[in-house]
Amino acid sequence: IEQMQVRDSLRMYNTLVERCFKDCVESFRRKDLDATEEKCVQSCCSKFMKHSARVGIRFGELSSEAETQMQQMMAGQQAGGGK
Amino acid sequence: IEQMQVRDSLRMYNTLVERCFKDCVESFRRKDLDATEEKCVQSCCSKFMKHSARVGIRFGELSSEAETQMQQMMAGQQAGGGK
Amino acid sequence: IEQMQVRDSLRMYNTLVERCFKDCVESFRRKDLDATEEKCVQSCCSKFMKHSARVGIRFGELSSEAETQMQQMMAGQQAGGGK
Amino acid sequence: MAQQGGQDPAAAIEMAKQEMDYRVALFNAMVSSCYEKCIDKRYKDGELSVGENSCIDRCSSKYWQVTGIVGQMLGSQGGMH
Amino acid sequence: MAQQGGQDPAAAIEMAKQEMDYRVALFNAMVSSCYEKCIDKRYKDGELSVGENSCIDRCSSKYWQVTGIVGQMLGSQGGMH
Amino acid sequence: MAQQGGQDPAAAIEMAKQEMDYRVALFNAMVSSCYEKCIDKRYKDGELSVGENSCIDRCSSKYWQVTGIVGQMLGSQGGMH
Repeated sequence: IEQMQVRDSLRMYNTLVERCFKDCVESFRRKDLDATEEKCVQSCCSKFMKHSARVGIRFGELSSEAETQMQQMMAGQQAGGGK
Repeated sequence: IEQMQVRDSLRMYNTLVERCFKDCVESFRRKDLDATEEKCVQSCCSKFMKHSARVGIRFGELSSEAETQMQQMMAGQQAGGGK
Repeated sequence: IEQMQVRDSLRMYNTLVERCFKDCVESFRRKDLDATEEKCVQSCCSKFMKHSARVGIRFGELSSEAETQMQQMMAGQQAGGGK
Repeated sequence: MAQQGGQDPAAAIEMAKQEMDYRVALFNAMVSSCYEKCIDKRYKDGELSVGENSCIDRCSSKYWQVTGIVGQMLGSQGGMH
Repeated sequence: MAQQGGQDPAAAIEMAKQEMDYRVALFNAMVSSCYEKCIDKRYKDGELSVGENSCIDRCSSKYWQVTGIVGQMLGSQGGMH
Repeated sequence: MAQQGGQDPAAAIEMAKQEMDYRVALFNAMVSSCYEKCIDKRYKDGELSVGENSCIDRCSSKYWQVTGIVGQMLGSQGGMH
């Protein structure tokens, strides 16, 4: 489990780097990021993390709704099966 | 092997969901899919599965052709090597 | 380690095939590659391998720079911690 | 009982691991799909706008519904069990 | 004989597993690449048209040929063995 | 000392393996990101032009800097350790 968390945070890290680099860095006239690019990468990171957290909350809600429905359905089937 | 099949069918499931969501769902004014979106997802799934099956057949043919060629080549090399 | 190298060269192989197919093959009127497509795939492969090698060199340089900096920082912290 | 209630504990652990992997993959796909659909890529600041937030909620809900439809379609073809 | 006919059965199994993984990855890449190239994304219905079907056949064939060229290119550089 | 200097050798090997995997993933992502940004896809020949070569160098450097910024951002949120 711990290892999965490490793996997932590394995965998120890589995803963030790829995405924010792609969206923020367009010019290759210099070898260092300029202030605008740096700021963009920070905003991109921040937005992605907030986005990911919000999807996480919704995902949790949807999962537990689905589980409840599943249990009701199975209970219904068992009752039906006993007829 | 059984586990690989489970893994692959889960992989296909995820691929299908991602692709059909991307191609079919454009509007986020409501929280439920409308009839057009639902129909689109169904057609998308159906097309993807048929596509995947057809590629599978071709892949099998090409693989066995290649294997035959390989065997002929190796047989040829061995004969050549014995000269 | 050896297995990782095999895995990585297979990964690179797949990446190359996907990319060069995508960039070079546009027409499906025939079932065989024409001379232009074949030439394009070869150039694409060659460019990708050279690109990948160059990024590899830079990656090595950047990694060892970072390691040196890290060691200096840790040495600095230890000295600071001993105050 | 047959396949599901298998007696082999190693297989059960493997099953649970795959279930977990699948949920992680589903979540990650939902994150990137909804990011593509909802987020303004100009990155003026690091906050989500009101519009982005409500788009994320609806997108998550619709994405989930798509998993349901796809599951049914695959199930009806014997692709899943 | 050296590397190929190795005596270690675990290594042989691992080798076979990688060969299998590679074929699965190749097939999956072929599926998505040809989907991109051949399929009309308007999804009016769930059937493949005649044009799509013949495109799939040619695409599969061309994709396979590309694997051959790439294999030769990598092989000539000592990248593969 | 706690977590980092763990006594369990299996965990240490696993840690090293993950570190390695991470570096490989980082390198692969850098290769494709810079390929997208720098390489002319018309493939007139198999050589990299002067412009492409210098773009690759700058791109690698900027990509590396982005990993630094992202690392800091994740670290400050307790997302990494």
